[in-house]
Amino acid sequence: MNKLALLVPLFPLIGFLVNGLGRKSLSKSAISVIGCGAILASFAISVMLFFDVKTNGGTVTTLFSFISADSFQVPFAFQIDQLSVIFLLIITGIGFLIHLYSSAYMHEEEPQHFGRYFAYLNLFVFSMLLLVMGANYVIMFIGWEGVGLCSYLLIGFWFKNDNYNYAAKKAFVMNRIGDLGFLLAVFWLLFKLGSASYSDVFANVSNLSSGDITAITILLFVGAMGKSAQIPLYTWLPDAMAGPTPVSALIHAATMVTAGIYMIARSNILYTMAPATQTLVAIVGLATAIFAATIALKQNDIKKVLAYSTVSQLGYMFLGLGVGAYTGAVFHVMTHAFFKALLFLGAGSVIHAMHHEQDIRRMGGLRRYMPITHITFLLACLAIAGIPPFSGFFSKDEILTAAYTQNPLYYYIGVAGALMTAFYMFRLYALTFLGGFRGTHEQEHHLHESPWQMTLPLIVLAVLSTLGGFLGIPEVFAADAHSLDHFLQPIFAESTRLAEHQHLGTSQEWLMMGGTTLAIVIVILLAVRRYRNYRAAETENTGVSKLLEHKWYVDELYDALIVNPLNALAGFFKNIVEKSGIDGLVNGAGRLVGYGSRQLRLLQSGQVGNYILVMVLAMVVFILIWFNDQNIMRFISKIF
Amino acid sequence: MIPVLLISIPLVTGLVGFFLKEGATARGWALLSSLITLAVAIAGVFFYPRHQLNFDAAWLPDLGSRLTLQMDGMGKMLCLLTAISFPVIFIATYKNNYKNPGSFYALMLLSQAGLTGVFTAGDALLFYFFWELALIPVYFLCSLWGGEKRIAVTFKFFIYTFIGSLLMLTGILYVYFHTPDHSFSMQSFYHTQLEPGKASLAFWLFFLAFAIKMPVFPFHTWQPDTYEQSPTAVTMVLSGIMVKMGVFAVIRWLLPVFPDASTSFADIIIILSVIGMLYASLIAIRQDDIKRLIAYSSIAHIGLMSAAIFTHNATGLEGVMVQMFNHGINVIGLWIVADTIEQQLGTRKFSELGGLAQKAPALAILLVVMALANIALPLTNAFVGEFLMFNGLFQYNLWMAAIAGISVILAAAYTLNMVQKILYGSTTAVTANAGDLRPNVQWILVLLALLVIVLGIYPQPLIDLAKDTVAAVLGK
Amino acid sequence: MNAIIVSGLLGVIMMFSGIVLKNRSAITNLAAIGLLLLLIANILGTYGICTISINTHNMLRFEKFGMFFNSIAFAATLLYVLLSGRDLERTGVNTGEYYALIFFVLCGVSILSSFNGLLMLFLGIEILSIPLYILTGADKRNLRSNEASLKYFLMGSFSTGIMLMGITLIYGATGYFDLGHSPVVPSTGEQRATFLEVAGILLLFASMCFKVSAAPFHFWTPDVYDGAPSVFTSFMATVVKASGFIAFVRLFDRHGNELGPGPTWSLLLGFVIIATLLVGNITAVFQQSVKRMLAYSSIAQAGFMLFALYGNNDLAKEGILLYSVAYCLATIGIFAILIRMNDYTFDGFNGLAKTQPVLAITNTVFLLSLAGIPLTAGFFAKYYMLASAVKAGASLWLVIVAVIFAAVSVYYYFRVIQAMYFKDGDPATAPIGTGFKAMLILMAALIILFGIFPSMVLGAFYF
Amino acid sequence: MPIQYYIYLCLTLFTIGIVGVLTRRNAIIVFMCIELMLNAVNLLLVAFSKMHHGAALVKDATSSVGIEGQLFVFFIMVVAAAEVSVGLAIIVMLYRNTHSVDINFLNRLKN
Amino acid sequence: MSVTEILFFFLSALAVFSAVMVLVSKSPVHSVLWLIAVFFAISGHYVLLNAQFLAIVNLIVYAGAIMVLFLFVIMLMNLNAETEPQKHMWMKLAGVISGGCLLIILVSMVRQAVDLPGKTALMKEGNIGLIGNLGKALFSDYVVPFEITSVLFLSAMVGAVVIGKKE
Repeated sequence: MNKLALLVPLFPLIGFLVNGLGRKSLSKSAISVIGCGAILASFAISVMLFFDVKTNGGTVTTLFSFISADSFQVPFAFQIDQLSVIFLLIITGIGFLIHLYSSAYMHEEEPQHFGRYFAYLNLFVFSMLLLVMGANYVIMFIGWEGVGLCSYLLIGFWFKNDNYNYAAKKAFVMNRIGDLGFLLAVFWLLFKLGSASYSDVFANVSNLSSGDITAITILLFVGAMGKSAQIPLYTWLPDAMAGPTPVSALIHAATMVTAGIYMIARSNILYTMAPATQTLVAIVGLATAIFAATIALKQNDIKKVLAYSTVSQLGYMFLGLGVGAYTGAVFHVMTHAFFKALLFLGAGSVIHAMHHEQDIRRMGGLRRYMPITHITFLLACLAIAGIPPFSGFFSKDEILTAAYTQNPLYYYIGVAGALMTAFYMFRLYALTFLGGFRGTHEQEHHLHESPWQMTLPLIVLAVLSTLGGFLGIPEVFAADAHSLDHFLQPIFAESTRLAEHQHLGTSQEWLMMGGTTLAIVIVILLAVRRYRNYRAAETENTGVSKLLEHKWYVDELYDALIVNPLNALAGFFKNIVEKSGIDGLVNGAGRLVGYGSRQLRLLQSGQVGNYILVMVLAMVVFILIWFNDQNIMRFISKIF
Repeated sequence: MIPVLLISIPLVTGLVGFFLKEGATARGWALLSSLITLAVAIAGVFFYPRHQLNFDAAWLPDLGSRLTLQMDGMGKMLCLLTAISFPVIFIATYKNNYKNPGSFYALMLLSQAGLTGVFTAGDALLFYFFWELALIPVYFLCSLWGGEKRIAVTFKFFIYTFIGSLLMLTGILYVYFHTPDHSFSMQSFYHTQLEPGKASLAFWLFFLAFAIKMPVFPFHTWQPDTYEQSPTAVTMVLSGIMVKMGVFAVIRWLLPVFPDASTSFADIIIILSVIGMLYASLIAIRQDDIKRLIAYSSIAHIGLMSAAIFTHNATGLEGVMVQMFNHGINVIGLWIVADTIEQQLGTRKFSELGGLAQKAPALAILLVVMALANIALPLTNAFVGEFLMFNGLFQYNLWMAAIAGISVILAAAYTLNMVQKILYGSTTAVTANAGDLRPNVQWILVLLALLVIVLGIYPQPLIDLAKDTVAAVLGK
Repeated sequence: MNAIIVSGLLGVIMMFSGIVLKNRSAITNLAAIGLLLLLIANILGTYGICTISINTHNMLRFEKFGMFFNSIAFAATLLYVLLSGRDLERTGVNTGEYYALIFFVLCGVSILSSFNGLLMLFLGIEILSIPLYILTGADKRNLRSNEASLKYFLMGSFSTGIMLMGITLIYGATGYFDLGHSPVVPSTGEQRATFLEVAGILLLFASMCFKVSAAPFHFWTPDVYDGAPSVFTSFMATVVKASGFIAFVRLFDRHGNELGPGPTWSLLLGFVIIATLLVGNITAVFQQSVKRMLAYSSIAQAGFMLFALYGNNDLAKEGILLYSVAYCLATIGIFAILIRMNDYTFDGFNGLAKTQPVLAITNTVFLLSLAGIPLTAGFFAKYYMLASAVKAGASLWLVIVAVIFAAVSVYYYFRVIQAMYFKDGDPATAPIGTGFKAMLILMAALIILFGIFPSMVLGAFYF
Repeated sequence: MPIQYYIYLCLTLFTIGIVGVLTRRNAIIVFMCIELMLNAVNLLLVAFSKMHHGAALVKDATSSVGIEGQLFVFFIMVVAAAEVSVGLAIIVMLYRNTHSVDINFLNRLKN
Repeated sequence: MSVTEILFFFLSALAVFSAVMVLVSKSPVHSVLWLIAVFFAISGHYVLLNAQFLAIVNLIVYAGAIMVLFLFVIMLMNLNAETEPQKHMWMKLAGVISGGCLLIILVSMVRQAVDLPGKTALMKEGNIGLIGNLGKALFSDYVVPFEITSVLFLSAMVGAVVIGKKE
């Protein structure tokens, strides 16, 4: 089976090359067949790998020695184990669906750009597969940066629009900030352990001091913050919605942004041994969850709402990681992948139908025109809101329960976030699908359900969103029914052994679940009621609403605090320091010579008398030097 | 014999080149010469036994200087880089018309001879000779075929570097008189013990020359102007190979000769280098000119190299050497793109460019690949070098690595800025009628891009080449 | 002795040649043949063949060093006559007399390269100087030439007075005029027993500084070099100056004496060297006339040659010879080209590379050599100077200052190169023959040859 | 006579010569002052010669030590005569062209 | 105080006074005459030092030939006091001061010289200054420089011809 693993990234790579090089000659259908087929093939092999892992456990395949430097070795190796295979399935599975969806969604593009799009998408899958399959942090980093690149390329896919390009650049640069942290962590590991391979690192954790571990984990977490859009590095993600919607679904919801979760889950032993970092992770996650949720409450762009929702959900996952619920976090990654991909695809379907209108205030009543989209979207909303028995309920509940055992405060804040989630999701739902149509007449005329390539993925994902939760049935429902937990057990066993896990009483757990669910239902009803028959308000928002609508002015704050000062500094360097300062000194030396030249020339007065006078004085000076040599020497030696 | 051939082929063909009047003949002659050199270099690096790579003959017996040429791993790598670069440059600029083509190509070949000499010299005086031999043709090239402000700018460049090399000569002299056997040979220099105070003075004399050449902040101000004003073929030589002379020289002639001084001054130099990285990166962000941007970007990259050298860390040094090769490839690729744009559109200003991705997709893709290499994206060649260098820097000092790392972020910012301003957005008046790459340029860029990626995926051969030099340098 | 006698005789012959030969170029040819004879005679003398031997009563001492320098000086003069002979003929009617004076100067050169006592030094310097006063004023109608001549004469006589006072004080202190007895090597500061001698040495030193135009005794140089007819400036700035240095070096040679150059001596010389380099290089930067720039550059070169005194060891002696060769070749070449230019300003050279590529390329080689760029003889010349200083334990700072000034010198030398190559213009030149070009190419080739294999010159010195 | 007396006298004369060179503008007078300097040197040489001679006589009554000093003076006089002929010729030449012997007007060559 | 001393001081005073007068005389002719007076005083010193040959040569060559030459030139140019404008005052001052500095510093060196006190110049006695002895030395040991001075004279002669000859 080892060799099989190689095929998983190989297919997307081939797809990338073929589509990239042949984008001018291949027809659109050929391109989509190649693009989708490559991912489908990967998916098929991933499934085979899954079963293989299930029976035989994880394996490591070394391809060749990537870097063999003086003090360390970095093999180019893949590790297929329980954790990575789960991610493989998510990536290739959902990836395939989104590819399929894209083949219709992007059909208006010219063949050349169509080919480019699929090439990028395949390249993305390839990078993402590298990220999760890598057997060491360096390979993970390669994938890590690779997905960043693809994200950049895809956000700026419509490169004629400068705003999109800025968004793309912002995404890349902010990711790089995180990447720096990641890189430093890798250096730290290499420095201390001489290896970055998971097996070596985790086996030798005991050789690291607790300070080292804390630092490494924090640095890794910085990397995760960037990639997974956590405070303070989250602002790129909403802007990344500039890309085509399937891209948002694939990259900025289902896969890439969960790379941070994967990385921390992968390094769970390190984190478990660094409680301080864990607390940090939990707090940042929770803060992000709440913060993004508040912003999502007041967004009017359909994709922006989903984007902040993603940020918020990612926050939950980090909360889960922070409280040691690694399985829960991975579980939530999975369910979130289902329903968030579904939401985005649904949104894409809507946007497609609305001819690239994204403002939900100008939608409404779409359920009549787009039944499949409507139903699937509703299911997804229920899933994300956490209504049992939809998938989101299970995963979110697992995280929150774990959070309660750590600190009840986490739980309460988390629940507050969940309520907000329910509210804004159903606000979105109500504004889009309920009530009457608020767009232009022309738009109304063109409203239609999407083609099968788009609806099929919606349906599949809807099924997954609805039923996916049953992979992880909590203990209280049925003992030993958490199949995901069992599957992942080898990965987290060490952490589980190290960490003391309290268990809540069954009744308390029931109570919490019931209470929360009830509250969520009430919130949903409120939201639907309030926004069902929405009329655009003339008055501007004020107070907190305005603050929320403007995303707490964080972008502006960053501009004022970091971007602008840096730009000003750069300008100062460029125009003042470089020109007048350093180059000024260099040229000044030249000018000094010139000045000296003009002055010294005056000594050459042309008068014999003056010449001889200087000669006479020089002789006097010679004699004086002769008699004061020691003083002069002393003076000179003082100078130098 | 190989190094002798590597030097003498361009030298002789260069001298012949002065008498060629026809543009096509001169071009063909130069290309032929450089291709033969490349063949010899490849043969030498990969196929010949070690003793073929060394050469020793009497030169100035009464001065203690011999005509010693040698190729160790680093020498091989840089000779190979030089040998690859020149045909690449010639092909990429094949269509550029120069007045006095014979002299142009002749001077180019002479500078190649000088550069190869620098990389192979095993004798300090010989090293100094080649060091200047490489400089003087470049001075004439820049001054004769450069931009509007060429005379003043290249003159500044010349005097600046000349001061540096004279100071180095002083240092060489000083060390020479303290060698046990009064010899200029590298081995004698390596085995010289100097008293600490004098050693530090001599160290700075050497370092200043190298720092100006590399250039290390704050000795860099000649560089953007010179790059901007030089004809692009020369700029490629300057930034692709010539700056490596400085880096090379530090590794070959500074660290092993002044082990103590270079340890004790490591902090200062690393701090300067790191400041330079950030400083140059920040300036690059605000540039509106492709050439100047690449120039500042190059300063930042070189800053990392010089910082990594002075960590005295084997990993870092390996990284530096790998990066010397890789940076050469990448920056030449970037210059080719810059030259194409300038030749085609007559401007280098970002404010006048835009939307080239629509008009010139091939250029767009290749520029993006080169740009990604410039920001050291993994699986491009630059990543490996930077990874190793940062690693070395990290082992030296965590905070230095962290601060230097900021330049990685800034690099992404300015490089993508460049990509965006050139390729994306809507077309402007200048770019509305732009065409795509000419075939010769395109194929050369494809070749470079392939090198970028292949060396990014499988860098081990380069690292292996570096190993013996590292051992020799740090082994003293 | 050959050199002294033959040059004196040739001088007399040239004196009368004007009467016999009416064709001026015939006189030039005669002079060239004479110089060749002189060169041969000297080389023979060097190897002890066909030597006229006269009991000089220890007044003169013939060593390989001096004899070899004679050969260099004669060869340089020969090149000079071959290159600039035609221009010399145009300077005035007295062609034969000019050549006679040149031969008398060479006689002085030969004396200075072999003097063994202050009396012969004094006589040699006078024989060297008096013809030069006249040659400087050779362009009689030209006020600049007149002025230069008078300035040179007055200041030269003054410095003679200083020198004589110095010699007298040394004599008073030691009772001898010759180097064998008189410890003319300056003693260290601690040995202050012979203050009289110290004063004498310092005065002697000052006057020698004057002769080699070391600052601050250099003031005559720019004015005289500028005012004199260019043909004679070329000769003065090269052969004469180099022989001044040979005399200087021989005078202050260690000479088997146990008293080495002490710290005080180094200090004093250091000041003079730095001042000379400063004045020469810095003032040259802003000159508008190439000729005047060359005058300042000769001061700057003197600053470097003074390192031979500073080093005062084998390297220094070898170096000063090499320096003479390099400097004479380059300067004679540049002046030969300059004389053919109608406009002596830098702008006058604009675009020379297009109209006269051979002149431009050879001129470039000469300038590069003066600037001390490797692969030219000038590099090794400077190299030896610095090396001798470092070997003698000079403070590195002094050497650093020197190399920084060497870099400054690049500025003004390269201005000429820039004018020739990078600027457009149509420089007017006097007609230029093939022979002239061939000579220039020969000289440029020699410079490069010596730049790659300096041992060729020095080997001849040793064997 | 104590030798210092001669030294002081000659240095004084020498300095007066120098001061003359520095303060006068007439080229001929300047030249004359230089001659004065030479004469001061001559006198000092003779005095030294007699000093050394006197010292040598104590040891050897037939000594001719010191004669070289007087011969040197002879050579100085010879050279001075030659110099004067050339110098005056130059001055006359200048006078013919400019009708002045004022060295302060000699400033066509400067800077 | 012996006669020699009196003569010495008298001649010294005369020499210095005349030398100063050379400087301060307005008329060039006066300067020449004062200079001749200096030469006479110096010749007197030579006589005192028993250097008779030099005393005579000094008178013949300097006072007789050279100074006459000067006089001729001055007469030829018809120079008089009014034709020479005075130098600037500060220039004169600078000249005097720097000359004075040189004198002071040289004198101070002489005064510090430890080996000088006690040394005297032999007056009247000693016969090295006699023409016979000088001649013998000149034509034996000093024949080479003597011959070489001929080159000097030749060049001076050629020079005078070159300069003086009308073109």
